[in-house]
Amino acid sequence: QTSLKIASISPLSGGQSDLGSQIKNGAQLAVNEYVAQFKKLGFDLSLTGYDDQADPATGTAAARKIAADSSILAVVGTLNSGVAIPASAALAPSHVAMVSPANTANQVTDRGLKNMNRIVARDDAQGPAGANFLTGKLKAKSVYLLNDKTAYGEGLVTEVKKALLAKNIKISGDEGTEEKSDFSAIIQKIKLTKPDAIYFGGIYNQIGVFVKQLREQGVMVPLVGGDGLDSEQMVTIGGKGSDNVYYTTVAAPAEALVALPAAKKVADAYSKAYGKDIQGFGIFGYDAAKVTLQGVLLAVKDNGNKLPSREQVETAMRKVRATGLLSGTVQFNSMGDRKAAKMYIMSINNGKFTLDSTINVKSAIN
Amino acid sequence: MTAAARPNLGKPAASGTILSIKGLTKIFGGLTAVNNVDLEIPRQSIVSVIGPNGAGKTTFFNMITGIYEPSSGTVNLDGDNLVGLRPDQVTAAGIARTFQNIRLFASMDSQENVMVGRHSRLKAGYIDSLLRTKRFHESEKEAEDVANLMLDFVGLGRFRHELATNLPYGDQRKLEIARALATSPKLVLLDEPAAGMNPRETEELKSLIRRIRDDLGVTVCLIEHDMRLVMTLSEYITVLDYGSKIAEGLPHEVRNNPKVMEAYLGRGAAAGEYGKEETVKGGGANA
Amino acid sequence: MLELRGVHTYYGHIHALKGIDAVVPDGEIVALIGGNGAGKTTTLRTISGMLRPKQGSVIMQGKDISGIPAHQIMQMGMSHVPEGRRIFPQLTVRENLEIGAHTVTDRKVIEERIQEGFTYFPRLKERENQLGGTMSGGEQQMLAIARALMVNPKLLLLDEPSMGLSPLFVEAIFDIIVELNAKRKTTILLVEQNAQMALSVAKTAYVLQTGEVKLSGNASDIAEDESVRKAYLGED
Amino acid sequence: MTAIRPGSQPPISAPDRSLALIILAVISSALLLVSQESAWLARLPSALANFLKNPLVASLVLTFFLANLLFAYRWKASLWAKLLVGGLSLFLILPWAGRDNTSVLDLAIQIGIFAALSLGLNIVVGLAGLLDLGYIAFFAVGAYTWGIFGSGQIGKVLTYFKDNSANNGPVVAVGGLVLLIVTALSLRTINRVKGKRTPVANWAFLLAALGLVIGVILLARGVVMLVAANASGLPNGINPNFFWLFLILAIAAAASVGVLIGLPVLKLKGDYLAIITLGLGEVIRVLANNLGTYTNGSQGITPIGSASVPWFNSLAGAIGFTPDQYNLFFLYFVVLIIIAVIILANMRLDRSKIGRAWIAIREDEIAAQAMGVPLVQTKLIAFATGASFAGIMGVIFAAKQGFISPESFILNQSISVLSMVVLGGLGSIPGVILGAAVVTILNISLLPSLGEATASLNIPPQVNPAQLQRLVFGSILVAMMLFRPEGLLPSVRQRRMMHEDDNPSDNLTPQDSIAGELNPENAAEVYSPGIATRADDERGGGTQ
Amino acid sequence: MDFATLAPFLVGVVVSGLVLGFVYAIIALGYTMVYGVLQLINFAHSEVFVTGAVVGFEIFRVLNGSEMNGYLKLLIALIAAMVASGLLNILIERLAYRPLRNAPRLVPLITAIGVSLILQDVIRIIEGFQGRFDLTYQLPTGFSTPFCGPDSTCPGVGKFLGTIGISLQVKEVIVVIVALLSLAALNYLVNFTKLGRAIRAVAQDRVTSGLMGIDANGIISLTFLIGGALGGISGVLFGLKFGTVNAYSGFDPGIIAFTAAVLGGIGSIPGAVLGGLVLGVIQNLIGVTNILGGALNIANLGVIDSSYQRIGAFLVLVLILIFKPTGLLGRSNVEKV
Ligand SMILES: Nc1ncnc2c1ncn2[C@@H]1O[C@H](COP(=O)(O)OP(=O)(O)OP(=O)(O)O)[C@@H](O)[C@H]1O
Ligand SMILES: Nc1ncnc2c1ncn2[C@@H]1O[C@H](COP(=O)(O)OP(=O)(O)OP(=O)(O)O)[C@@H](O)[C@H]1O
Ligand SMILES: CC(C)C[C@H](N)C(=O)O
Ligand SMILES: [Mg+2]
Ligand SMILES: [Mg+2]
Repeated sequence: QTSLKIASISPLSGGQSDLGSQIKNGAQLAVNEYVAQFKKLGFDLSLTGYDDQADPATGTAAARKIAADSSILAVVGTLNSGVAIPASAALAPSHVAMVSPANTANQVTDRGLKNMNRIVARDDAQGPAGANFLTGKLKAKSVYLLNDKTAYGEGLVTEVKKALLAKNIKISGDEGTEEKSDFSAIIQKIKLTKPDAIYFGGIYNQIGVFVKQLREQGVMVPLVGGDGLDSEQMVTIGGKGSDNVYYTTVAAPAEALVALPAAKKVADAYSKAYGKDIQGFGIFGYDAAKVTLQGVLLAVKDNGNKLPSREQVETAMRKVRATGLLSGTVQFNSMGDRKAAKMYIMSINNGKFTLDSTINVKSAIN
Repeated sequence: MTAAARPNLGKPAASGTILSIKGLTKIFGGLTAVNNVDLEIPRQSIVSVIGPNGAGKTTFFNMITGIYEPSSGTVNLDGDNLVGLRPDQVTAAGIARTFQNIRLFASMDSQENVMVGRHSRLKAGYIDSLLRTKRFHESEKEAEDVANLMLDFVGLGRFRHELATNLPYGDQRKLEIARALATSPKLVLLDEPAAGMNPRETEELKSLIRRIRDDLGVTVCLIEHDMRLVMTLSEYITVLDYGSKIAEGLPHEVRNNPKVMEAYLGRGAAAGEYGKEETVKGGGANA
Repeated sequence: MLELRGVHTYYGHIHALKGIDAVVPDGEIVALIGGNGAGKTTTLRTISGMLRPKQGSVIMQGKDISGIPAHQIMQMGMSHVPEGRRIFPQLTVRENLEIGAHTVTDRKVIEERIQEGFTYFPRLKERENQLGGTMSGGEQQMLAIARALMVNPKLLLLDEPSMGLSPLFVEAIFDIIVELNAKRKTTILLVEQNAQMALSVAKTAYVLQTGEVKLSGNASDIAEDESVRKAYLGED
Repeated sequence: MTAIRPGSQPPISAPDRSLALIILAVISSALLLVSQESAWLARLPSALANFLKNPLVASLVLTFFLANLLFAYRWKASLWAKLLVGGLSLFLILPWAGRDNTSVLDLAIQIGIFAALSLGLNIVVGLAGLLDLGYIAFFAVGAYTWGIFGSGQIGKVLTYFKDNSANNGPVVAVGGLVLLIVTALSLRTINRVKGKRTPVANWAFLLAALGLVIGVILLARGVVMLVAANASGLPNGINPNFFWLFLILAIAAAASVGVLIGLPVLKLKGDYLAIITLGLGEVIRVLANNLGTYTNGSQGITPIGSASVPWFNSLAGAIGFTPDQYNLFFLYFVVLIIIAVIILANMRLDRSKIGRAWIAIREDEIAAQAMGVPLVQTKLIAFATGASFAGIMGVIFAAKQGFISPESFILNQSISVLSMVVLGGLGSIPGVILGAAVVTILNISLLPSLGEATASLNIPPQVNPAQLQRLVFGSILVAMMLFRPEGLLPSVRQRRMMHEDDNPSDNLTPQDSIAGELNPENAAEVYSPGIATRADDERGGGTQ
Repeated sequence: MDFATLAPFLVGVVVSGLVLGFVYAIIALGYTMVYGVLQLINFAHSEVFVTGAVVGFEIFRVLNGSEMNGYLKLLIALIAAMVASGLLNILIERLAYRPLRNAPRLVPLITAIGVSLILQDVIRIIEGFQGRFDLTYQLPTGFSTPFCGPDSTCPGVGKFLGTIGISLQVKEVIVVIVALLSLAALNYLVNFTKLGRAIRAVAQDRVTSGLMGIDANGIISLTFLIGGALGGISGVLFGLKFGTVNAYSGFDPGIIAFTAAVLGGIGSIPGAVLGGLVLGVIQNLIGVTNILGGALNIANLGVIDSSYQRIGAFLVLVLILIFKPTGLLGRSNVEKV
């Protein structure tokens, strides 16, 4: 039995470990499903979870370790685009393929790395989708833009802004903040400028606190965000404040899944193994790992059922057509972006998440 | 003080005034600690500043050395105004001092302490130190030589490699003197050098101070409460009280000044108690 | 009042006291003299609990106090004017005095003693609200002594009380010492460089040299001792 | 005077451990090589191979190997044995293991980077006694200096200026130059004016300093604009061989920033300085995050080039390195050289008039000044020297990572470097290097491997070792400090001060709370670098 | 933008800055107390205060269903948090700082950092066992309602404040009142009681205070108890004001609060409060600089927005310290030479 490993990179400690562990756990479930199949081929399949603490330097160090461990053929990860970018660069020379379950920043694949793929839509789709929602359904004529000053949040808002400007919408404000607790100055400004809606590119743990304080100050206009809001915690933190909140997400909500019964099975397995309910990034961690494993299998097959080289896996990954996923079939274009990705617009009201609409995203190139 | 009143030091080359202070004043909040004091220190003399506790003596030194900025007044060292200079610039200009409360560098041994005193005189700079140029080696050697010389001079040669804080109190005072001397000063200010010394040690100190003047040619100005030391050592004495100069003159003049007796020396002090010493061992006989 | 039995004290590995035996009888003034680094200060520190002897014992009024923390020893009626005065620099003169009376609870008594201190040292009254740290050296010395008297100690340890004081005040200090001893029966252990003065007020005296008691006995005898005169009194 | 301790202790006779050293080196090298080389591992019995492959075990093996260098340094052994072990380990075994496992090289470079940072901070904190909590800013300056020019970012900057206001270039440049000269001149006059700083002089000084900064910025901007007008974009940055030049430029840049930050604040004492440096460190990071035109903001800069030396690459190729490993291999040796230079510089400065002046101001600013040590100038030199070490390593970091973003320069990094310095031994060169190595190994090898090794076990997430890194690291920090408060390899000075070489029966050890506590001299004499130059003795306002 | 809109806006900005400042101020007091006696930046204080916040959260959570009066719940939460944080602080001092009393002062600084890291994980683990990470305060009804505001119907003071453009929620008023009360109590304790004098004496010279009959260790423990209790209060106030805490929330406010303590003059109690208020207001003003720039037609100010809040505050700190090197209310540390 030759040992064959895939790895995950995601934050397992620190403030975002909740999302990061979901990715790892989801991936583990997928690996568990495939162990038998690999065993038949003579491989001992396993997953190693690396922690990036949501920090680029730590993520890169993990990537270097992975690069050095020749039994690791591919990587599922990361959560944060800011980490994915340097980590994939560190893996590129060793041809370790990466499949991202969560990274939306354009730069992740725009650099043209051969090893970097993702199964989620890009921010240049997510941004316009958010913008369309703002002007369409919400009929906003003026929007206040906020971001969290990270690669993800700021990148996303840049896209939203571009789209809004193209529609001649008034930008009431556009600023970033790293603050996690106190938003009084920003809220005063919002009260002064009276926008029709707010767009906040960032993550739930910050936006939840923000929106709660916002509502307490009597500002009830809708708030729209990106996939960073995709966590039940958003409601826990924001409480009633998270009503009238909408977000675009790339990780599918349960009701939008193509394979509902399968999803149920995965969800059950997840709660059994980890004592928690599966959420969007758990599902996408699962899917990304499945894509990865199918890519590896393809490479194995191409190599005559022998252990493939990393380069072979890298090539196979780009051309794999992964099926049996919860979010539908995955195929990558030449840049590593998912050819037909979906995006979902969710709304939060009365503390409940409901699917507002689904958007199909087709990649412009092949 | 008039030139005529100045004691003749018998050293023609060394005449003139080295330090000349006019109207020096320091006000702390509402308190005038030093009030309009004038002082001239003859070159190569040993002079003293005395006065009751809190008279402003230490403050006076602090102004001269740039640690406090005077509220008004001038300080001239060989014609250069020192007011406004930083302490290190004053040192470079040629005045070194010791402190009433000993301030040695605790983690350094005696030799290093004294070498720091040489800082401003060393030619080697940053680049020299990095590249270990010839100038660097010369400077280091100079620092070390001067340090050893000064340690020997004050009699601490054997404690060269002893941590400064491990020395007994009296030796720490001597170490401070050595450190001050290493700056090659023209004038050294000693703030209560004999405090904490017993009479015997004070005797040794007395001869050390004389040697500073005689062997090194350094002018000495000291603050002291030990009247035996002051009266036998000083050529000229200035008395401060409540910040103002209340008397000045030769030791015997000051000793018999009623104002000084009342404010400072106390009853019966003048009569002879401190006087007998002077007649026995006056005028640098011990040098 | 106080007895030292074979006290050994170390600083790190420096053996500063090498078996000191001494007795301070009730109501007496005892002088401790010796050259630089002889261990006088160390002896006082060991008595007041600032240092812990490694060997031997310090007995105060029949109780072994070696190893007891300083603050407890002080509460037993001891007071220590430390070397270097150790005024609280950021407390005012009055606060320094009040803190000296930390163990006294009666506010009236405290006030009385402050006033008493002021009569000893009028300068302190003038500067009641000046920060201790900005006082001149001699002024601090006065404050340190006044502070130690705030508790009306049974046993007073004085480490070079005359240091830095003007001649006038040196006399004053010795007057105070004598007065305290006479009027209040305060037992006093006095360390002095000014050995002549110290021996003139003390009844008994100990001469320390490199951590050992070299001589002890009647103060006036010691003042006459040839070697003492030579070594400490600066007479040859 | 017998109580005075002799100046130097007679050397304690320890057995010569040359042989042990070499044997250990051989064993650990063999272990390391075997555990990294999959071909060899494959030949081992699978149980053993699996054991060696366990991340935790692998990490321990690596640690053990690196510890050899420490042994070689510390143990009493003949010089040739020390040199042999040290030399072979650094120049042969480590690169060899790195060929099989680049993360070893990565770790080694990272240790080197942090060692240099610690050495730099050691000058500021350990020697000069200035607590700097924003030290990582200088690292950032170095990293961005190369990051911007060594990547396509410079092209973007030029394009930006070409599109906006390129023709204003000459005006801006001349304006900047004039401002620069005027303010520099006024700064000089202000400095010449004798007299302590009055508020007016303070303002004037501040304005002039501000003018100076603006002048420099304008000048630089003007030059960029001038260049931009004729530029046609640089998609991949400037020629990577400028790397060498930028090593020097980064030193200059970081040192200048050090002086700029230092000038206004070095007059402050103790913790005031600490918090200000912390703040200014954040300022640099936030500026990097906000000045997107130059730094690409939160998106970070990538890819960043690195020099490559053809003959070196062919050498690497010849000994079996793959092309993707060339850069790491190359940087490893560059780091070795830089570290050697930095250590040398450090030792030379330490043992010079400057080093003495640093320690003097650390111990007693007033006395130092009175002995002729110019306070601000001496502190500035410390700041600038420390900064320059960080600056040069910033370049290496940018070249190694190929990516930099403001997130790499957060406050925690400054704190981390500080902990390396204190852990290793304030003021001790070998100490802080060891401190850097220990903390770095813990943070990027041992602690993560703990999580990786237990990844497949089913442990409740709350107590999963992978998530307990802070807890474990924190406990190690606390434990090490409690057991060795003077640091792992204390400086001679420190050791003397803390009586580390005391006889064991000494009752004044720090652990002995009553004796130690109540010993005034212990409290007073222990030097207190950083936080406040004032120790207990001074607070007492009396003699020591 | 005209004056009529700008004025109430600025009032609002300043008032919210002041409320924010009160929270910082109380945290800052915890730093200042400990710093005062040991000259130690107690890096672990941020977790001590988070502990208070967590305890407060638990109290409100447990009492959430009950009929109890909201203010009583608050009182219980405050007391519980004070006790928990105070005891924790004492424990930290005993284990991590006391053995290092005589070590160089950077050494306890590092153990403080270590303790801070340990506590972060411990808090996370404890709450993690109940499946919680971000803890959101469940406040009694009425706490989040407006106390005063432009369109509020509140009577009396609230109405008056509302008319001059101040809008506050009840909980914000609570924050201010609790902060003021603790400040007054602390100031009285430290500056006007015998105990306070002893604390200051120990702060200046531990050994000599022993000679005054003061039990320095006892006083230090007491100071940690008080500092910790203040941390507990500030934790609950933090939870009230911002709504959510987690194990890592302490770091940022901790840094700001320590900055506030330095700005005000470290060691000074009124200084810490003033520093907190000044920082709170300045942060908020810097956050709205772009609006002001717009109103004043100064285009270049437009780039200064919330992302500069923090560093703007630091730059102001630099400016102030250049002119007042010991902080706003810090007594200049006169050193007699
Ligand atoms: N920073 C200060 N603030 C307020 N008053 C001060 C300050 N420094 C000194 N003083 C006061 O000024 C006066 C002069 O002090 P100074 O130290 O010069 O006296 P001195 O003559 O050296 O006395 P001594 O012989 O006791 O050392 C004293 O009364 C002292 O209290
Ligand atoms: N803090 C200390 N650390 C190390 N050694 C010390 C310390 N304090 C004193 N010593 C040493 O202990 C010995 C006794 O010192 P001590 O201070 O008791 O002497 P002393 O008789 O009071 O002298 P002095 O007249 O100078 O005050 C001396 O050798 C001194 O060097
Ligand atoms: C969890 C998500 C907010 C991650 C985000 N989409 C990113 O690319 O960084
Ligand atoms: Mg004086
Ligand atoms: Mg003594």
